[in-house]
Amino acid sequence: MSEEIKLPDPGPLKEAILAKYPTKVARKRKKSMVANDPETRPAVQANVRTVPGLITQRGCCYAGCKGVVLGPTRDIVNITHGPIGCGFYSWLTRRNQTRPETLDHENYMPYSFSTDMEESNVVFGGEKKLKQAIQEAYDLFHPRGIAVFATCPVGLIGDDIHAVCKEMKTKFGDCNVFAFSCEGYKGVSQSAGHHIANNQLFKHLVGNDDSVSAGKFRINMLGEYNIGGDAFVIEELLERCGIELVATFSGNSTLKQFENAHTADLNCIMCHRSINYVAEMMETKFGLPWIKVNFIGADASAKSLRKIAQYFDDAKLTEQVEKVIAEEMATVEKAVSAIRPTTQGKRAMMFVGGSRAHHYQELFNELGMVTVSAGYEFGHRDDYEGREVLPTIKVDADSRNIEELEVEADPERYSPRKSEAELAKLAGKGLTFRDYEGMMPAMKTNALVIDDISHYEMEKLIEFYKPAVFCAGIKEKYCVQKLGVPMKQLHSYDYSGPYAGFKGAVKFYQDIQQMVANRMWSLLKAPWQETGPQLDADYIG
Amino acid sequence: MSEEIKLPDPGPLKEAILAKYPTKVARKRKKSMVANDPETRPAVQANVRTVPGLITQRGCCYAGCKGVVLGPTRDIVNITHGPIGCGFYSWLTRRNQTRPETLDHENYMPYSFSTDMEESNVVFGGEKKLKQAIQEAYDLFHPRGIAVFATCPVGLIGDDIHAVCKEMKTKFGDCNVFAFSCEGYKGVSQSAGHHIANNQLFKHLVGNDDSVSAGKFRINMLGEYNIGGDAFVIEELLERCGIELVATFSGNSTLKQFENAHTADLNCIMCHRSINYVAEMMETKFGLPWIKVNFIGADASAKSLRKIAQYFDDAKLTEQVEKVIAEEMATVEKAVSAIRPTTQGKRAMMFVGGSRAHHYQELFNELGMVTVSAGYEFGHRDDYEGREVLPTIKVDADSRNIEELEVEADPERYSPRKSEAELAKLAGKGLTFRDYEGMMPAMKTNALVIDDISHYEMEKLIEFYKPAVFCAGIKEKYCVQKLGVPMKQLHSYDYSGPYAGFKGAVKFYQDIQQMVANRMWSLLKAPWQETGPQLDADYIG
Amino acid sequence: MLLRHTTKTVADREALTVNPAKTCQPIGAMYAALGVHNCLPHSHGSQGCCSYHRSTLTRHYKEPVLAGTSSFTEGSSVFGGQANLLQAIDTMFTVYNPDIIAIHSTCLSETIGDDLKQIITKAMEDGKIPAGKNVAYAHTPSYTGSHVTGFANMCESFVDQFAESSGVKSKRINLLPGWVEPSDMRILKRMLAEMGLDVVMLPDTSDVLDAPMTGKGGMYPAGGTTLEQIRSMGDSAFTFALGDWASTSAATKLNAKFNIPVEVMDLPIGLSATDRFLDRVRTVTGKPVPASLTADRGRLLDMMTDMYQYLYGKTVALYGDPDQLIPLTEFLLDLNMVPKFIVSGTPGKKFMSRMEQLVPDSKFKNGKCADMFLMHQWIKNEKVDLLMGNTYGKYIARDEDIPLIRMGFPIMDRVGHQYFPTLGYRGAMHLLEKILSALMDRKDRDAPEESFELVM
Amino acid sequence: MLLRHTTKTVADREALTVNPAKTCQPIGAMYAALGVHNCLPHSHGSQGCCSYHRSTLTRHYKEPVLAGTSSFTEGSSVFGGQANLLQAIDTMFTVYNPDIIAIHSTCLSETIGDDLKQIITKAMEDGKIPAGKNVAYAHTPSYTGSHVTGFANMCESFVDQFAESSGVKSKRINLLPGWVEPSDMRILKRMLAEMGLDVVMLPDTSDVLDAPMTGKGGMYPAGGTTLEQIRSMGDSAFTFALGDWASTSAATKLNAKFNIPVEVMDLPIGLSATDRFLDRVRTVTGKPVPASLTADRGRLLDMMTDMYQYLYGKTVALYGDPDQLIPLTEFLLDLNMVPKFIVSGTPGKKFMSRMEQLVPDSKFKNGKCADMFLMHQWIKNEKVDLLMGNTYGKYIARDEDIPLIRMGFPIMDRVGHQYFPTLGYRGAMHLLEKILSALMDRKDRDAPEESFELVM
Repeated sequence: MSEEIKLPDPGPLKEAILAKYPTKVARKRKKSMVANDPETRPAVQANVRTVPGLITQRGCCYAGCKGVVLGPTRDIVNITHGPIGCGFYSWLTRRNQTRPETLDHENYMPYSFSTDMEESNVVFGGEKKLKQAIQEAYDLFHPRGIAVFATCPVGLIGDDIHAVCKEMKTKFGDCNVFAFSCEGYKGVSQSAGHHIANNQLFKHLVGNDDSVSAGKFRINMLGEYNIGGDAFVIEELLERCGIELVATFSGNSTLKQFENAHTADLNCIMCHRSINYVAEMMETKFGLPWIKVNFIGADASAKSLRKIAQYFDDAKLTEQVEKVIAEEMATVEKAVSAIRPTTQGKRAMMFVGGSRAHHYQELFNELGMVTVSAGYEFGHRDDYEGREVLPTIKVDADSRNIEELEVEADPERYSPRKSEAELAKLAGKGLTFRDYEGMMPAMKTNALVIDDISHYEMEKLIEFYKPAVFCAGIKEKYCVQKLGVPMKQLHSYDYSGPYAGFKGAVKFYQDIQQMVANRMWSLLKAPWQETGPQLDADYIG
Repeated sequence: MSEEIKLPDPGPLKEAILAKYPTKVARKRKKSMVANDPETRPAVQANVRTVPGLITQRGCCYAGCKGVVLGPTRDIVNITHGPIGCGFYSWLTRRNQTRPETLDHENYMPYSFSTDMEESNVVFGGEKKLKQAIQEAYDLFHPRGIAVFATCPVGLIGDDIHAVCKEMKTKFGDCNVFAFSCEGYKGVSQSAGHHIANNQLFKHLVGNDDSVSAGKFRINMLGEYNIGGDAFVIEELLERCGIELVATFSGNSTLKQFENAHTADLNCIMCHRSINYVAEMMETKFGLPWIKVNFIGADASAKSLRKIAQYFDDAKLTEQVEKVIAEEMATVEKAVSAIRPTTQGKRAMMFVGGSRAHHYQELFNELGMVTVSAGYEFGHRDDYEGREVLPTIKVDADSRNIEELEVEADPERYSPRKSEAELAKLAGKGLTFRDYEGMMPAMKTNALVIDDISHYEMEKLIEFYKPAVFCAGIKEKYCVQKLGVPMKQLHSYDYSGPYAGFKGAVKFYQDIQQMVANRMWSLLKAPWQETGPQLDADYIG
Repeated sequence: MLLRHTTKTVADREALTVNPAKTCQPIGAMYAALGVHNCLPHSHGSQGCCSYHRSTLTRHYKEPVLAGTSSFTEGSSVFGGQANLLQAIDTMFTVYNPDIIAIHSTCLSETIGDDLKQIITKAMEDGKIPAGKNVAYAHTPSYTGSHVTGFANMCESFVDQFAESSGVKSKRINLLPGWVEPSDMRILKRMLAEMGLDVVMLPDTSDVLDAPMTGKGGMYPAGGTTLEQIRSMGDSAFTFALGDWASTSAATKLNAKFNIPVEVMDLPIGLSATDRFLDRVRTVTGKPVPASLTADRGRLLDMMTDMYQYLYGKTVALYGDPDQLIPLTEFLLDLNMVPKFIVSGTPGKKFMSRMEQLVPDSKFKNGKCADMFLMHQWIKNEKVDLLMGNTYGKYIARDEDIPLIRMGFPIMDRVGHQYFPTLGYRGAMHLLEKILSALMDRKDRDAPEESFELVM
Repeated sequence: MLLRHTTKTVADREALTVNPAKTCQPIGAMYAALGVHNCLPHSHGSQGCCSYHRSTLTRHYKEPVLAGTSSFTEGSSVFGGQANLLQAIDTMFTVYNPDIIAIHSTCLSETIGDDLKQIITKAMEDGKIPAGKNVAYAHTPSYTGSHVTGFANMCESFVDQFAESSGVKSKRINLLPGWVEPSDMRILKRMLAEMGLDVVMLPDTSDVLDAPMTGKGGMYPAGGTTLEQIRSMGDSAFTFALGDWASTSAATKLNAKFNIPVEVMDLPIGLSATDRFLDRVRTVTGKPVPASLTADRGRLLDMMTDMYQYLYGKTVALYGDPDQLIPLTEFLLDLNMVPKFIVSGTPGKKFMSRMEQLVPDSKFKNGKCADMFLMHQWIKNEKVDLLMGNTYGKYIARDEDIPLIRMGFPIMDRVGHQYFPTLGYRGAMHLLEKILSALMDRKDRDAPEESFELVM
């Protein structure tokens, strides 16, 4: 689509931006700003420290762990161990929807739990208060699981939160209690928190329940957090196809799903960045392989469903999948043809997350819009350039501090779902395993790829590209709009959605149309600002 | 109650008021302002023309007819024939509640119907448009009854609305169509409209249905308009006592009730002023006597129930009535003893309607409050002094223009419910028929009785008496409050109520308590208005 | 259902108005007269007119509304109302001491053909009008036009009867604000004051119908256009007339008598209409629009762009007066909303032509039988997201489960309109806040638990 | 039920806070710094702090909220944040060119003991602070006090670090407005301007966090207290400090350094608190309260008396910050309402003593475990008619079917608080309108058809 449009060389823009920076800063930022070549995929510096003071989109390790990965699970009491702020800010702010089985089933997501650490706890240690808080939570709610999340001071004062949790777990007997050492300063972004979350999920939950349900085609969906109900759309699609969803990590999930996830036969990864670790570990320990999927975009959704069918290699499944796709695409095509005339050829930019800035290009493509620049907030090089660069990534001090679990095949439970021969055969048919191509191959030549964009760069880019729609997060929302450019949040979807699957695609098209057709943007100037100072003061003067 | 309190001589106040008026006006108003003597009941000039320009509470004939009497009947389509205003202003503004039998039963009360007379209708006559409007109403709704109300221009231009209605009634066959010549200029207040309404109800509806229901003690309640649900309270009380309510004129009523009303055995009159005509006519034509009742005030309610029981002279009924009274009075007494300490000895004034300014004194008495001054908006002398003055009232031109129906005993259906002997016996026991004592006997010596109070008089009275609560209507509401005096509307109850019966009494006590205890009235002055100009400008000056 | 007899099927009606979207002339004349300082309105007709008008205005403002009536009887209806009016004038000046009595007629006095001018002349001759006191009069037959016409007629009478030419032209601007709330009058004055203009506004009900509670009472609140100000209008340099229906006739009169140029404009409701108004004031007077107003505009626009998603495509049914409905419709369009059904009982052909231009795909009607019953029937056929209009809409709102934004006249069941304007940019922000609250409250109410939103 | 695990039985909690009614210091410091002209706030800690604070403030204001972070890594946490902060200062001045950088600390930098003053001195020595540029700093450990404390600390720092004595006393009044909205800052300035006073207000977020949409962007909006103004505060004649929690420390500092007399007062929320404030301003300055403000007062009182019956005896649960809750409770009492349950996560003993005095029969708690969970449990035991507090109350509101008046911080699901004040008489009218709407909408909703009221 939009093949005819050629993008300008971003070189001068890049130079202009860098010229403003102190030398050291310019030197560093230069490597994170790359004119795309979809063939050669030049290296994009990523997952490195943000320059202090540069005004970044990024959050912290705690946000990635408690906020992103563990947030969407409804039946765990998540206690933030620290001063009140972290627990407060991560309270219900990510729009992870959840749907308890019945009105009586657990749902702790609307709650915020915190030890509200005070000065004395910092001075004398917070373990006692943490223990007491866990006890109070247990007494109040009798949950199946209690998780503890460390905030910055916890690591520094040396609270052994894992020991506390272990003690309480043993004491309770009927409640899993576990902790995450996800102090905010760890790593360079939320990404470290994802990794830590993956590790603890794997250590404390995955594999706890070996019971196998009756479904024929049993998969897990990884890296789908049910923002705005995305996971519901995918759940419904899979069900119509006859594919059983064993566990989602972690949209609309329960503790039980994690415990049972290893019994599935395939891990499908939506957000590679946040969740590939647990997929890797599950494959190593239990033998189920993973593939990259993407349910953002109608074409991408169809492709993803076909990939799953291909994996299971079952005629009936394939037939059903095709039937579902055909049904859905009819509606999608109708919507596209109605809306595309108003969006065709317009420019989009997106700077967000660790996979969304890639996935959402699919949707803009379907609207005939061109992504002129994009980048991640907390991606790694492989998210830009593809997993083949993994071996060449230099592990720096910040990443080295994040634990890499040593995982081995489970002596009893390891069972490769496909033989090496089968996998090779599938690969021959184009179904690649353990692979992710990154955002760059899908982008145009000369599209400007920027990792960890700064506020300054964002302003300059908008001035240069004058996009029709700019995508990022809440912090950027009104900065961009104040420049007269409609802004779409791709973390929260601006409280709209779902955007996943075919139905979500249509919803997204509609939402973008509303932004482009919104007549308010034509009212920016008052008449006296349009016409300047001339007056026709006929009567008074 | 409050026997110890003596009221000041209002003579000087009256003189001060009259001094302000032009001589002719003073001469006229003097006769309408009377210091009460409950024994001698000095004559109060009433039901006479308002002095133009004096600013009166009064409305017009149309308001009394369409607004007051016919308004509360839910299954008649009431078409105002005239310019749009009259129909608009009388649309839902009187708080007559109604309770259709089911969700499917008729209720036209939330609607306003008008011929919206235009200039051409005034010039060329409005009969054609009226006929068309009746037809459209019939086609749209197929109601049981359509009533037409004349506004000022109708009489002047000579539209024969009665002929139009007769024609349409004949045409439809299944719909009673009748008209009211209630042009606004007739009479001197709403009172003329009541009379006209009574006449037409009697002519067109009363007596149409002779079927007799099974109840043993069958009465009508007249002059109860179900403001704020008063009639519901009374209905429930009567039902608990085992008394059957055949018809109410006209709160919560239907056309059918009016048609059947003459089969009852007793007419109980609440608002003597607005409804005594139809009671008189029913007695003459059908033989059922009337008594005055009052369900405003707990004692008055008890008294009224006892009167009804006395009339039927049935031991079981009497027993049941006493049981109900005893039950209700327990709650009432509890409320009174809780609230009276905050109200005891405080002053009330009320200028409203044609019976309320009397009835509500009951409730204030029960709170230990003293009515220092009162008067009606559209009462007649008998409403002040008692019906014995009727023969002495001079019928002036304005009253003479209101039709007095010639009614005779129905040759077939007249049936005196009690023999003269029985009536005499009951009278001997204190049950008086066809009688109303008026407001004056119940009021204190020197209480100032004022008919058709003017705005000026109201201001002067408030200045003189400084009442704790002033009662009148919506037009006076904020005039009074702007003087710093809490004001209670006794037409609309300030959108509260019900105030009838025992439950209503308690509600009224509570509402008055809220007015008296309302701390806002203590905040009238800003601190800088309290302390005057002195400053302690220690720092700046 | 409260309005259980309202059916989906729309039948043509020619004679029966059901649930009107207008009322009659005299109440408008009374409202206009309240906007003149120390003026006592007087209704020349039956007592009921005066009582109804005072009651309705009182319910709308929750303020004292004082006015006299000629208290017609059957006799006066036959022999004419002169005697009553003469006595009324005498009584009112004696007892209530107004500076001005502003008389309006009624259907009754118009039908019998009372000549107000002649009666007032007689009153003067009879010495019933004290020195320095004045009587104005307007003919306001209830059977033509609507309440808006009565307002316009009274305004026209004031300028016709009091405005004078001193021979020296001033730089003053006449502002005819139209039938708007005291809060709106206040914001109009404030905007033009910010532009540094010398303005006389007629009428001005601010500080009259939003008067403070003092516990002291008094017949005549502090506000209102003074007689001196009205007199000076004949010397003014220009007249801005806001609202075609409410203000054109007074403006035309000023033009005819004093040759004052006139611009009739939409009421400045919403962004675009306010833009046009201020820009025209700018070009006429040569005074720049100050930064403070441009900033208010930017704040309104900011609020709009921040919240557009809750507005986009939402459908609205509105009813009321043309002067309000036209700019309101335009504002809703600026908000990306869809004004779908629009009715006004007030006649006037321009309504249809303006609406055809603004919302060609919507249903709209004014004048005869353009009533709330019709609008409700349209809604029965196609539900809307929002209702905007006076208090009577609450019955439809409840039956059809549609949120109601109270706007227009009368509003009898809520307060705020006296105090918080809907005119100008600030007024538009108030209005927008109300619209957003209504729509977002509904969204919150109807959301399933799983998609109940913390952030919106 | 959204909050399905909230039980009626209240158990003592000592360690677990559930659904907090406060957040941490740094966000208050960031908000305060945004109220200084051309000032860029800076968070000395992990990136998450800055991101969370910016996000929360952005959601509340729907405006750009820019701030830097020291982007602590594990290394900085071990070796100290000096290097990060030095680079941040250099980068921010170079790239974003603020007049002032206002640094606040975090739990992290406080735990490791970073000495901000020393680092800034080093920055100056290293030439990282361009001539004419300034750096302010405040220690705001997240583990003491609450967001309000952070606001107070930043304010104190500004006056401590910038206010000067020129040797010549002025007649200027220092006004510390406390943590209030831009709209409130605006009305405070307006009220004192109406009194004819020369005032410097610190901070001032009007024209910063309610900035107009222009399409032109820009890092620093027009508003904010200028450095020059802050400097001048040392010469002022008097300091009014509004809100004990938010403003006492800055006022005390001004007193200590410059011997400026101080009056710490309640925020002027509601009639009585505004009365006290204006009257004290009057007696201190000798300037009479102008008629315009007295009239506003009268209008508020008029609205109150007109509508008292919908308010009388209605029970309210409220949560938020002590500076707001105390005068709000008093206002509710003036409205004849019953503030029944009151919680604040912000500690401070005065809260309990003030509440004991105002509402001895109510339940109230602040500080440790005084959270929304507790308040909700109280409500489960005894339902109230109204909830007042920030957006998080909507979950309780929905579960318990209680209308919610949004007030306090953060409000993330509605707009209006930026634009429409709750302070002063006008603000009280806004607030009262909201309360009335909520209660009356409910009355309309719940009325049986037969008692559905047209007039209210």
